[in-house]
Amino acid sequence: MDISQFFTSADLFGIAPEIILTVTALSVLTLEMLHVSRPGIILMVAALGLFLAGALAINTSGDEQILFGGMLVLNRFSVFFDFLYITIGLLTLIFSQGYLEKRGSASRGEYPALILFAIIGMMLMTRANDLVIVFLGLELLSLSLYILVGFLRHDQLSNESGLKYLLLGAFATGFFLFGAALTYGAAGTTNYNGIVTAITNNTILSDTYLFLGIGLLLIGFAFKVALVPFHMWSPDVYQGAPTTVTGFLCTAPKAAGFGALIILFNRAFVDIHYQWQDIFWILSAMTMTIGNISALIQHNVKRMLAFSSVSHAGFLIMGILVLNETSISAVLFYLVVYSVVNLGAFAIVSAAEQEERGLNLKDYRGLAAQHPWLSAAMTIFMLSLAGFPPTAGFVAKFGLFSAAVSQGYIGLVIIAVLNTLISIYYYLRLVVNMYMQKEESTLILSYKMLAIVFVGLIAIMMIILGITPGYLLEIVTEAASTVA
Amino acid sequence: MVVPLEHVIALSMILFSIGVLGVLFRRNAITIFMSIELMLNAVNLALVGFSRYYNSVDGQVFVFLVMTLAAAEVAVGLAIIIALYRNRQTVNIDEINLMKN
Amino acid sequence: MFTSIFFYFLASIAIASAIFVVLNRNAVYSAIALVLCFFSLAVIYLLLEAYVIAVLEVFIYAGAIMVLFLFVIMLLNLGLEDAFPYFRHLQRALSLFMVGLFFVGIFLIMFNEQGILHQPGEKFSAGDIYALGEALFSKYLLPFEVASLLLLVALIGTVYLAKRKI
Amino acid sequence: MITGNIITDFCLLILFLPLLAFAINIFFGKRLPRQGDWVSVGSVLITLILSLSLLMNMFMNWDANFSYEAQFSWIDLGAFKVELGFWVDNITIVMLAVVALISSMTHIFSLEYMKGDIRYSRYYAYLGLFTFSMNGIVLANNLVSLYIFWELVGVSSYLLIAHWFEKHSAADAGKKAFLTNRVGDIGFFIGIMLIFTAIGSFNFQDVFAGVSQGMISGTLLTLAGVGLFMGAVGKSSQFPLHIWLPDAMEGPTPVSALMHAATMVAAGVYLTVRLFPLFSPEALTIIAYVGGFTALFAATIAITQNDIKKVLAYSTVSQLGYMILAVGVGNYVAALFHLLTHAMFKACLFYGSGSVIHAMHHSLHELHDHDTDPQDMRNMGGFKTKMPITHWTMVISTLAISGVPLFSGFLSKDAILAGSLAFAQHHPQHFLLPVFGFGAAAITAFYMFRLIFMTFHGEPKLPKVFEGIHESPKVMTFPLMLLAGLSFFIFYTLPYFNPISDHGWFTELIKAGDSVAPGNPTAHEIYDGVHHAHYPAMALSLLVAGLGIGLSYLMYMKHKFSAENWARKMGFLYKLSLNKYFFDENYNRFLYQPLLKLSRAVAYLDWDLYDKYFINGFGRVTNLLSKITGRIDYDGLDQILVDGVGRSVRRLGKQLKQVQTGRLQNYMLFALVGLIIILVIQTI
Repeated sequence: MDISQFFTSADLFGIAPEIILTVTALSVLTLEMLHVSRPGIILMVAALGLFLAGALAINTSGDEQILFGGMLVLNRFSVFFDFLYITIGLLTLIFSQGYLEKRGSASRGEYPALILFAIIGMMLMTRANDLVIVFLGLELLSLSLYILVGFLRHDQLSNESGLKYLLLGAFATGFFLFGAALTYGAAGTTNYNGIVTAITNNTILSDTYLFLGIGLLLIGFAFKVALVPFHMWSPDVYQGAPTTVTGFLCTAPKAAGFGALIILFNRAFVDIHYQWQDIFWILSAMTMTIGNISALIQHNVKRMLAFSSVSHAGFLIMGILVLNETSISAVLFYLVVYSVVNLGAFAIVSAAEQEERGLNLKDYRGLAAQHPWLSAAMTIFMLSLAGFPPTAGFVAKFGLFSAAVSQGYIGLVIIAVLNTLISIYYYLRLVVNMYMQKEESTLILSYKMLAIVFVGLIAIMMIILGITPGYLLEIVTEAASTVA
Repeated sequence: MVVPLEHVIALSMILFSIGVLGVLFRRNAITIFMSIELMLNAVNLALVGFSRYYNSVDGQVFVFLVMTLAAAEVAVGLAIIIALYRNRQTVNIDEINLMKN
Repeated sequence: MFTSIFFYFLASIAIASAIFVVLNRNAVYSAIALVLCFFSLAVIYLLLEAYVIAVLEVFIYAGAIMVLFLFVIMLLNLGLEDAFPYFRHLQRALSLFMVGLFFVGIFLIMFNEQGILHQPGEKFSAGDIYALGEALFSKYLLPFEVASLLLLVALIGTVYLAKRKI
Repeated sequence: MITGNIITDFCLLILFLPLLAFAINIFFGKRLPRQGDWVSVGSVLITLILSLSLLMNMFMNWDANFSYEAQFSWIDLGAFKVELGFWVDNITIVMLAVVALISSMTHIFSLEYMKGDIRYSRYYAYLGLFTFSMNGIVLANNLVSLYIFWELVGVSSYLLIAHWFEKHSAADAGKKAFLTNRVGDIGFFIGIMLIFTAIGSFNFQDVFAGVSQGMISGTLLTLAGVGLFMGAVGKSSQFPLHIWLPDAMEGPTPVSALMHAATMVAAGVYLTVRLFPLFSPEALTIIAYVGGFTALFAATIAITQNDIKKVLAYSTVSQLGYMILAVGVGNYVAALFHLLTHAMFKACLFYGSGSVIHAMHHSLHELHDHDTDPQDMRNMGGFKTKMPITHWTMVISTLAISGVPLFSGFLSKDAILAGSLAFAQHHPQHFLLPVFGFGAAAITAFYMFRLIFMTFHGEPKLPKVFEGIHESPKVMTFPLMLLAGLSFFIFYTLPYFNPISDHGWFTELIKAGDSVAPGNPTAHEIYDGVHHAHYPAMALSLLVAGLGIGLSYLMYMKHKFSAENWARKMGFLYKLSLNKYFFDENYNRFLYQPLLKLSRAVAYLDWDLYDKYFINGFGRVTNLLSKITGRIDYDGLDQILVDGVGRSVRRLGKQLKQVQTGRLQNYMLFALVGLIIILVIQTI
């Protein structure tokens, strides 16, 4: 047996970012063990690892590379996602500074380590060219998240969220695995290229297996990215999780889930994608509508953002419904904007959160008078989420809608536009509470300077991207062109 | 002589459905967990059946990985259950609902 | 002939014990029934000539995972589940109905298309430790390594969450 | 002579100077001397100079076909490309001048009016944002940037209307304006998307070219046109989305003037004028009817209002209806003409009312009277002697709005009425349109003079308050005089001096273009029709204006008829009008409340409905079923033998307490149902 068929030094270079991140995570844990656990040091080490991983990831972004005998595929698409994850991870770590202490738990090295592991899992998901790798990446991500959600060991809400997320996640994993098994049964292989070959050559064992397999795989993803009616865990889990983790939870897995879905349907099932368009249509319409309408009546900011993120998943599914180069690049753009904005918003929420306060919309009354800059940033985030010009959110929504319109999904786009209208209402409710209420705010915001600097940077970036989106658009178009 | 592939898959599906039923039926978080294990085992059975049919090792490697996952998930799950039990003195899923609209 | 009869026999044991797991009120009995189910599955794997998997099934599931379950059940000193309150029957009825629908549906789709059954080949060469080992360290090297990360995460999480004092 | 790149530079400056002022004031306003008002005033005055020089340039060129376009690429996704840019022609230049003029007047007027406001610098910042977005709409050369600035106008109007958000009514009015506008914007967006799907470009010129090539036609074109028009319905406050404009009076009065005269509401008319070539005949008919009906409908409401600003608000709605009507009948140059003249006299009227309210306010303040409404005309009367400048300027602009010869309104209104008359002559089935127009003209003359008589003439109703009334300071009267001056016909007919013909620089420089949509008459045909209808229309409009003024004079000056008596006689109609035809109430009952209920219902689905109603309600019905399943639950034997009946009783008691929420297994069940539905759909 010739081992070089499966493993060469090139493969090792290919997964260098993952290796670096693993080493970083282990060093963080070692530092924790040695009681060198000053938060600043740990953050620095983790950030260093993330930067290094990013540098190595860009280093590998030449032509398309196939690693480990077809297990991984590296291209601009996967590199784009690598960067997205690294950015999300870095921002989460920065915004988490001081949060755990505030919630009565010591700052622990496990926290950054688990985030790093989650990033590895996500990277694998979008680099995968094999169902086995997607499965492992997904589980690595999910396991880390279960622990992160339940990270406040002495907080009942956090425990409960952890358990709910774990049980539902495991339930979904069961469906996902059954789907993977049936797909394997249908095609005789778990490799995407193999599946494509089997479908085009019609050497499928039985169409039924394939059909059930795709359906169940889809359900597994639908759980992870919270599509209606598989979304019901998300408000509960988002509410109970530590707020900084919630920020991570509503951005990273969504990005990875959609990235993996795009690859799956654009590579493995590309020939039968059209059969599933009705399902995507329905999922999209239901998800955005129910997510938005439920968000309307929330009073808890975290729950509101949870339902809002459900509705955003509905918009994103439009991109997978259309699935051409334009729509994929629109999805990528949307994901960047959505992730960064949500992280910023949750950073502000986590700064405002206190014992028994700071999570209700009413608590934000009159905040603008006390913290004009933070409120301005929050306003920009909300406008961006609502898709309001001239923020980046508008460009994102616009690109997605026009991609759908150009393929003739006018009905769906009308639903989407109506939903955007509804969403304005609840996003602006927070803004109105901050600006247009007389009451003196009694919230005492606790934050680190670094976090505030980054919140400001995100806000400025959203405006700049809304006015001149060209640079990011170029990147996403290039990334999308490698898979489309 | 071995049984036809479809019979193995049928058994796997039956076990899977029973597992789903258990998840929906039980009130005790631990037994819910056990039902999830049952679902995973059903998947394993299907994978082994397919592997046998195709005369390839891929399915079995998959099983191997699923087992790893099952072990890991159980460990984390039980740890969360223990943490919860410490704070709440219950593992009854009906009582674990502080969060609702 | 003998193997197929043996298969159906084991299958019925597996199903029966699985039903027992789901319906029994006592968590300890459930766990033991589950072990029985796993054992019968292990034997089915043997019949399918997947020897390594059969052994792993016993070692990991029956040996490690179920022991862990029993251990936690004992630790938490769980009694019987409470009597089911009246209204939960509806959830149950509905669940039963839905799962039944799911099951019957899948069954129908799966077998309506072709009456033919796929008979596996007589010889199976991939069930032994050599084949599996070789695959794990060549083609599946990366998944194997990632699996180790999975276990590492589980380790970290378990220690962090369950240790009384950290 | 200004050409080429210099125009681009001018446009960029005109566009971004107010934005700069906004940025400076929002962030540093409070720390600057005088709270930064000079930044805003300075920047807007520069834009005024720039746009006036463009206007002068237009006069010097005297070229009716002048057109200039500059663009750059904004979004480039390969297949999907959006280019932004400016399109400058004579229409743009006139609009820029109007916006800059009214905006500068508002800035100056506010110096005194808003003095001492707690959010003084923020107010000026928002004014800058408003001006910026309006200029953006005017300069846009494509649908996307038009839409973006369209939304920005919505936001800034929200901010300005809700400026005094401590008042609940102001905050609500802001919200209402914003949300109502969004309803129109949906149609607008859908229209844009329809056009993009068919033609593949957002650029106006490309779109017109595409329409003329027949890339989009028939029903689809009509739908797209109606969709685009819906945006105008929202912004220009046409029936049935007119509800927000009167409430928007809650904002500071200078803002009302800005919004009603030159920016916000003009945007909708400007949009229909700009996009006129692509409207199909059916769409134009709809537009004409909406406009005509709004003109009459709003006028009938204005008759009974007692709040001085409400009267002006409904008169704005009505006048906007005129403009839309003009677009609908194809005479869109007249619409633009009326937009121009209306901007001047309506701004003057608003500043005048602001001046009156300002005076009332101060007088009441000195009397420590906080209960009397300073905006209610029933508390005024006889201010003529105390506020001569305000009085005379308002009289001039009232004469203009009523369509009296020698004033600007006469010319533009006459052109519109002639257009509708000509249209009805060609299409007798649409005889209602001129009826709407002339009816509204009569009523307008009536209620505008009612306003003048009630405010400035007769006996003072509250002598004590009357004592304290003073003429407003120069900063406030200067804009009044300037705008009143601009209400004379002469500024619009130069270089000619014929007071009864609208022939002048405007009609010479702004020529109607042909519609590119199939089935519409050419510009020449429309012009001919209007020309023929000119004198009959003039005679009629003079007659109805005279009627309205005369009736008003008799009723409110001479008291020959008692207004109260009439109101009593027409009880039902009076009530309808006074309560604005109950539109708000009905919208609340039939639109807003159901939506709220729907959202609650959906939220219920997530937790309560399932637990509470589904389980409990159905629980009773399916008691039997549940008993059966209870038996096979576990140890059937155990249950029957040991527990028997006792358990069933206990169960019932527990059930009542068991209404819990947040259950995991409900979620899972829902997911399972979803899965089954997906599989079923996919199998079928």
